[in-house]
Amino acid sequence: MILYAARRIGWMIVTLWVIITITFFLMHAIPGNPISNEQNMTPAIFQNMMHYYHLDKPLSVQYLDYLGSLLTGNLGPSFQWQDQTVNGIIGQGFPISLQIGLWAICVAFVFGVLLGTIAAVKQSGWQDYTSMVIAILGISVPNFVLATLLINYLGVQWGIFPAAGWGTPAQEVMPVIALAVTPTAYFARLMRSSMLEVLQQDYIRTAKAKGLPFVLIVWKHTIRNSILPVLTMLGPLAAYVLTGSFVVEKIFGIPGLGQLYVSAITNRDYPMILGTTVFFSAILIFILFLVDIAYAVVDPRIQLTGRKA
Amino acid sequence: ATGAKTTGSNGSGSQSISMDILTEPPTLDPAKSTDTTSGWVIDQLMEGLTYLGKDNTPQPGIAKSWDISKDGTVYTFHLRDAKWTNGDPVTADDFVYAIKHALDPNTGAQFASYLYYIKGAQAYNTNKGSADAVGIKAVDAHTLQFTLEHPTPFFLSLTTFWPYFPVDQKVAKSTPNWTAEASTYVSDGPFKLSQWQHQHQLILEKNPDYWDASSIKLNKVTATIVNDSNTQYQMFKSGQLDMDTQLPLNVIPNAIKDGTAKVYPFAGTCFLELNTTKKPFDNPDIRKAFSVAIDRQSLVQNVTQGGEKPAFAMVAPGLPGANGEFRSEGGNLIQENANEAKQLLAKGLKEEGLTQLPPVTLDYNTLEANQQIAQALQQMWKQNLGVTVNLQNEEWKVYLDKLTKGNFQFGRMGWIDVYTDPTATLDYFKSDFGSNYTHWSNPKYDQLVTAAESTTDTAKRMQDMHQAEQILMNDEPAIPLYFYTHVFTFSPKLQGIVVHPNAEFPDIRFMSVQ
Amino acid sequence: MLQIKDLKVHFPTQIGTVQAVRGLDLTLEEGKTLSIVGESGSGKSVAVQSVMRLLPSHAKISGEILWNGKNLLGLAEKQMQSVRGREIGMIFQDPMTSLNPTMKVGHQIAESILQHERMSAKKAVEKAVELLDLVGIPDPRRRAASYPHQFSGGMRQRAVIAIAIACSPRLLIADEPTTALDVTVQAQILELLKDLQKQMGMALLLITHDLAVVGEVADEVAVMYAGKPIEYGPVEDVLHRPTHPYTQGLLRSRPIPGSREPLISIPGTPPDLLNPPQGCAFASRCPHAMRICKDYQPDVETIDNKQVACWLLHPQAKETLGWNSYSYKA
Amino acid sequence: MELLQLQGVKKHFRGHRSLIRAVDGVSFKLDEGKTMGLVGESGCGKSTTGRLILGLNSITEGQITYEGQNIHQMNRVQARDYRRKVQMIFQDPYASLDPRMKVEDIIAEGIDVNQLARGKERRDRVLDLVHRVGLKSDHLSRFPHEFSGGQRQRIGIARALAVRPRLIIADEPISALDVSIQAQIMTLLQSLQEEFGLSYLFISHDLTMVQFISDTVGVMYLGRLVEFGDKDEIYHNPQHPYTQALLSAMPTIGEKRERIRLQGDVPSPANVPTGCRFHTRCPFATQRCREEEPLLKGGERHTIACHLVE
Amino acid sequence: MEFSDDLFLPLQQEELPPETERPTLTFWQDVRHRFFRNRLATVGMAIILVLVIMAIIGPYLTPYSYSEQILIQKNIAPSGQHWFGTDDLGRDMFSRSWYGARISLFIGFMAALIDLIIGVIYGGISGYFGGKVDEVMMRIVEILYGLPYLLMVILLMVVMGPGLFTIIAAMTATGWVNMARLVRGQVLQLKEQDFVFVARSLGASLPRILTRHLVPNTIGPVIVNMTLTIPTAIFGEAVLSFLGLGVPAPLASWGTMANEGLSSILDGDVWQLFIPAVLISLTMFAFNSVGDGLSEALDPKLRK
Ligand SMILES: Nc1ncnc2c1ncn2[C@@H]1O[C@H](COP(=O)(O)OP(=O)(O)OP(=O)(O)O)[C@@H](O)[C@H]1O
Ligand SMILES: Nc1ncnc2c1ncn2[C@@H]1O[C@H](COP(=O)(O)OP(=O)(O)OP(=O)(O)O)[C@@H](O)[C@H]1O
Ligand SMILES: [Mg+2]
Ligand SMILES: [Mg+2]
Repeated sequence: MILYAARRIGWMIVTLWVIITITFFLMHAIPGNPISNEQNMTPAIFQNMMHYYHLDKPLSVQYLDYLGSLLTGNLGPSFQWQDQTVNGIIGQGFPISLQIGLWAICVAFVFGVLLGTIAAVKQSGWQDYTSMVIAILGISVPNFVLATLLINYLGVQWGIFPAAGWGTPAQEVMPVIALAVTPTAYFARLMRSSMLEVLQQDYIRTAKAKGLPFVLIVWKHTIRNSILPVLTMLGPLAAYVLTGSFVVEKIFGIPGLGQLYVSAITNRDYPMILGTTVFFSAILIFILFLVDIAYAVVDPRIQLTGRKA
Repeated sequence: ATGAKTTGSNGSGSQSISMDILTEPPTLDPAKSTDTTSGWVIDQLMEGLTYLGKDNTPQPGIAKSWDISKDGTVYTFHLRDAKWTNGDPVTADDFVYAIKHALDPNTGAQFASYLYYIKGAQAYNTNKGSADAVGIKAVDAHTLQFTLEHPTPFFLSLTTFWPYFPVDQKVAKSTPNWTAEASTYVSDGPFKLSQWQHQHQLILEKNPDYWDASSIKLNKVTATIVNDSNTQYQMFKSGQLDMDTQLPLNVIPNAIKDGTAKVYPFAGTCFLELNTTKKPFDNPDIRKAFSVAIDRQSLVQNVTQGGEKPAFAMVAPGLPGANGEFRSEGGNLIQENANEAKQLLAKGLKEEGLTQLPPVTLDYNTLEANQQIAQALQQMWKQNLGVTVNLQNEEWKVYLDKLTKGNFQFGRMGWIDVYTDPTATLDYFKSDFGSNYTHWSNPKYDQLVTAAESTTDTAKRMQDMHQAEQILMNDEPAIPLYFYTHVFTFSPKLQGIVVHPNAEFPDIRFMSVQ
Repeated sequence: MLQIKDLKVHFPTQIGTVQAVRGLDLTLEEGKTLSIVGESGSGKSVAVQSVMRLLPSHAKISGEILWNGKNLLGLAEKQMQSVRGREIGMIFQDPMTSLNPTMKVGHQIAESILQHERMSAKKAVEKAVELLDLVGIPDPRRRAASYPHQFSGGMRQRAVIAIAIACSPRLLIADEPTTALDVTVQAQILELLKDLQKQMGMALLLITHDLAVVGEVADEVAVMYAGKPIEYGPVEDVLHRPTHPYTQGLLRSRPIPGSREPLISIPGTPPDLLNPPQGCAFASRCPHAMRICKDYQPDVETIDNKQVACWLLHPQAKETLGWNSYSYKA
Repeated sequence: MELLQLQGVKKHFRGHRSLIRAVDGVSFKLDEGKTMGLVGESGCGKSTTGRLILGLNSITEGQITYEGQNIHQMNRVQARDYRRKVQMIFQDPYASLDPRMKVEDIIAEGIDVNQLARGKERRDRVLDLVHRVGLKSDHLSRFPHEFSGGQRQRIGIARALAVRPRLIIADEPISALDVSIQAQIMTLLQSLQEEFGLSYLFISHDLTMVQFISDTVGVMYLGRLVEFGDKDEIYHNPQHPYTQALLSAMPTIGEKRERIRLQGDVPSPANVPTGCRFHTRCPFATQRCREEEPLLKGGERHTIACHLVE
Repeated sequence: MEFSDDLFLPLQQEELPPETERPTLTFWQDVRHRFFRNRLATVGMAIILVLVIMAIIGPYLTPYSYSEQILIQKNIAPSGQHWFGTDDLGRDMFSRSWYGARISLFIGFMAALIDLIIGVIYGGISGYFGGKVDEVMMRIVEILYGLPYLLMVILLMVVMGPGLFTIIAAMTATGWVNMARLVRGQVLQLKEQDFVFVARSLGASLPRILTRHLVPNTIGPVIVNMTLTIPTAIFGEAVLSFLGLGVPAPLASWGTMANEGLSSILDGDVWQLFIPAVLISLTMFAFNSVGDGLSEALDPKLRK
């Protein structure tokens, strides 16, 4: 187990390094630089600014400097938010994205599993059709449209929740809904199909033969066994949701990391691009690792080499 | 929608408002800030020698009075007993420190160029001179003296502009990063920064130590950062905001019509930049043909719809002229005429030895509004000139890169005057101006604008500037489309609304809650 | 104790109705062993699963299944739950898949006990350990805390048996309990079942297609073909003196240990249960088929203690063919 | 004539932090036109042995020779020929048929791969095979899922026969089938042997069938042969306690015999006991058995690996 | 009961009714049969068909072009003249919608096709070889997951210029990764199957094994994934256009239309939002339900 974790972490570092390297050269390859704007810019001032941001050094030196400071955990200053550090910005933005994301994932997980279970247990019944139509609708409505509709109806017209903004629990409700709908739908569909498969398994028949009531069978025997595919999805989805959704954050005016990531790129805020990329990739890889561990917890047959015993 | 009011103002009489400033201010450091949002925040927090009054003219600020030498090159300001929010007195040295700091090449301040009017400033900033040679001097704690390169008639206007603001040098020296957080931010203006949750909101509170505190009504201003015009509108409608500073395009016409929204001039022009070094726009006739083929009225009425004014010249309305307003003195310099357009095009083509104009490409940075304008223009040219214009949108920085490198035929640009003088616009087309992407160069024009910048004779300089604009519009390296406006809606309880033509948002120093 | 009367099970499917069981009559007495044999797909599993009412809900079941006088087919689901596991236990064919892979074995046994008996969870696990010991799993305490995949095939099958007998049922239904296992383990399991039966005095309903197994454990045997029993009676009478040509064919399909005689297989394939033949289902493969077999279903006749459904037993057949007491010589 | 010989063949799989000794030193030989039965408990390495002969896995140690030629030292042409000559019938007929191929293409795969025939000739060969294994020509355009277990097994046999092999490794060809179909398949295998002089390695745990079809029999336990010899010798004169236990467990319709009950379970091949690997379950185990591994010894017709039989 | 004696005469083979053969279904017939039994899937299929047909003929059903602006006719609600109303610039939304359908559907299909090709090859190789090759190839996949997508899109836009093909390239730049992971998983399982061993034992070459055995057997999940890729790409284009990186004007896609229509909810011209949104949703719905249907119809486990 420790060996396994060590190996994974080793790979993780290599992967991250490659990601950083590619990103570093990629961002320098695209046109535009962090300094440029439409304001008056004389060559001399441009030089001053390039010098100030150390952009006048050769790329290779900048690259090595960056790796050096990264080793000390310093992601550097932001070019775009000039008085702030990337560490500071991520430190402020991430907890917010995380908070909404965690809620969204929890909501999606609970409702997705519930919907999927109902659909599978009542296969081909009206409950099945209803759940699946809901699930497919959930996937089908673009989330910027959904977010707009939520704001307009729940927020403005009916005044149930604050239209947008951040700070109070009530303001989290609609973004969480907007963010959770798609994962909910995915979970529901996955849950349904894997649940259907599990319900056909012999051990379900064994459980019935013991005289257990059906509800108990579903609860104790099927859910755990059918949750694996959901876990598989959970990894990438969680990474996506936790790191902040640009669209949802922008529309609801939430100061999360998703928006910052996009604006870092559009502003060519080099340290910020690298910082967020490293951070996101690390989270993603780490979540994939957690999911693998979760597998082993849920299914005792799985050893942490990824092979079924 | 009562339950929805969470961050909105808490009831009447409390003199607190909430508004949306769209983006996180990139920096609140007066030396380094270059954008209108940061500029607006700094303007509320800090005060320079003068501030812009309700009538958009400089009013005594930290300087209670000033003397100008005869030749107009030496300005001596007499400071009042003002205090920083930390209790330190505001001294002439604070100004000297701030300006020299901004000019220091190692600061990398882009707006240092706006300080070049001061003697020796450019030399210092470009590593050619020393800091000591810069023409700014603290005669004593309350007397500050500027020596200029040449007479600069709008110098007083410049002193309302943040590169000229003082900083508390004690703080700046001990805490170099003092502008990063509310806790370390020290200001001398009508408001103080009481809270700054990055990317989320800034809370400005009345500065009780401000010299003119009694005239400031608002106690608290919550400036949230929600960068989506639809959302902002919804928040305004649900009462979370007391004003909407960026109305969605499609609600503007009705809002203007029913009076809920008001239109304010915004000293800026939207124009098309023509690359005069590339075919076909190296030909003035073709340039002109494209210009007169546009139906600007239809553009602002049907497309932009924000109460913008069609632009038949380059300098925006609202700027002072010889006696009244520069724009109305200058009048329209472009006559739209589809027939003339065709003739001009034919003439231009002939000069080029062509019978038909090959398709040209109009670039613009990706934004829905720009896209709409581009599409409308595309159709107008097709109809009135019979030319095919391809549209190409680029991400903002890519677009800038293209402009800088000259890889374009023509493209969209907008220019906002940072200070209230026509030169703020006319400067743009001087051959040595940093962002003149047209590469148009006209010695006569350069000379006229330079002269206007360095003479104190108002009549003369206005005349020069009108003449310069005439030249510009004759040659049309840029096709003006419309003059910007601000369309704001305010909660009816707000009073004392003043919108400066060069500011992004209303000036809250004059505002109060009923 | 258990009496099945004219049981019919139909499955409506997209391409037609599968008549899986087409009229089954069986009786099982206290403490006895009844074995059902027959070709794959002849309806054995379906028949016993309808006793437990474990068939999918779309199955159409008719007839009567009397358990100590009450008709199981008429019971409410709740009452049925108290029969399952407590009064009737069931062992399934495949030990590899009959256990929940993510639940500890001891827990799976205890679950059944908890459902039917008032007992604390701790005590139930205690009892599960005892049961594992009873079915012959070494080191039962440790094993109770293991997961199924840590068990070998034989151990898993024992665990399944432990679940089935957890509440000391009066009847144990075992659906091919040893097919998936190899001989040595198979022998152990069969022996275990016999031991348990003796100890607990329960009746055993054993499904298999291995006639040799039947010979070893059963008191009575029913041979099924295409959803019907075609020969039913005491083991000796059926296996040593088979009457029905199908039973005979089955017995001849197995080599006699040591003999080199070529096997005689039954030609052809079983009928399609979607539209079973009008007459005797075996007619097309029967070496002695008569014209009547094609069109009429044979009646059940009683000969030597057993019931056989075959036209050959009809008096007219004897006359016409001059056939007399056709019998299999081992 | 000797067709196939295995000498000290071992196959160890690298498991998760352990070495699985699936096959751990197996030696035997098989003559042309004869059938060898291979029996043993589940997981003792029977299938792996079959796979090794086919060359589907590399061997860890030892050698396999076919007609005197080491199969791992063959050149391309020889290897190709060998792949053709040795075929396998798989344990699970369904899993061994590609569910998305038509029966015709499944049977003809060997012909196509080895470019043995084309067009009409290919078709004729397939038809011939199909009839020979008792299927009909209109089955050819169907897919495996439309067949019963017995029919699928026949398709597998037809496929193996398509390339005209000389040795067929039948890995539990009947265990998935029911009794009456089993007899059909066994009869088919026998008649093919008579007609083509095929050799079989018949892997099964059905001792009765092995006795019925084999000439020689090998008994495997935990990766090793513990007894090998002529069928009659093994069945009537079993020497190894494991063989004895196995045979006594054979269910019979007739008389009831006394069974030898073995203790415990088969140890895992990842954790092979020292000494005689059977000693943990052997009722007669001595100290020597626990320490010293017995070798296969005995005469031409019967060899045993047991310290008790000296 | 008495029977006539000749009934007891031996039955001749000829007298037996000819063996009734079950109507034999080929694999695809079987799939089709099972697919169309699924009501939701059938509805989805019908919707896709209608959408495709309308994408082809829709623009010709009105006299208005998708690009012509009639500024005086802007923001007209759906009516007999403009069936889907007009947009902010007075363009006919009906014409635009079906023109957009061409673009959106084209993007969807192309993205799916390219994903399919790259994903299947990459995943197939990774899964088949396993071990170190697999490990490295999967790390590459992780790297692709980690790289800032927007940056790549901008680079693509710069290198290729904005346009349809750039968008497709952007959609596929990392889109194939999911397909590759899926195929890899399938192949990892499949290659241990006996029929692959059989093919190997017959001496089949690697390309043959890949193309004849492995790839066809992953087709079920692959098709299902494709049906999800298509709407995802359509959706992705919408998100790109939300970031201002969509198709160049005046071309319209559903994504750009929905984005442009977003604020119409504020001034009551809601059709400008709802029409493209409903079209996107409908497409997503259709493809998803078809995907579900196919996954059930193609699942070999449900087929006996
Ligand atoms: N749920 C079902 N739907 C449709 N047909 C079914 C269903 N379950 C069983 N059958 C059919 O009923 C018939 C009898 O099946 P059953 O499982 O009872 O056979 P069996 O005698 O137990 O065979 P085996 O020895 O292979 O277990 C078979 O033809 C089978 O295909
Ligand atoms: N590829 C492999 N990797 C690791 N272990 C393997 C592999 N293949 C087989 N084994 C192990 O080798 C041992 C022997 O397996 P094999 O399939 O040869 O047994 P068998 O005698 O054929 O059993 P059965 O009668 O169940 O078919 C088993 O423990 C199995 O788990
Ligand atoms: Mg069965
Ligand atoms: Mg095997």
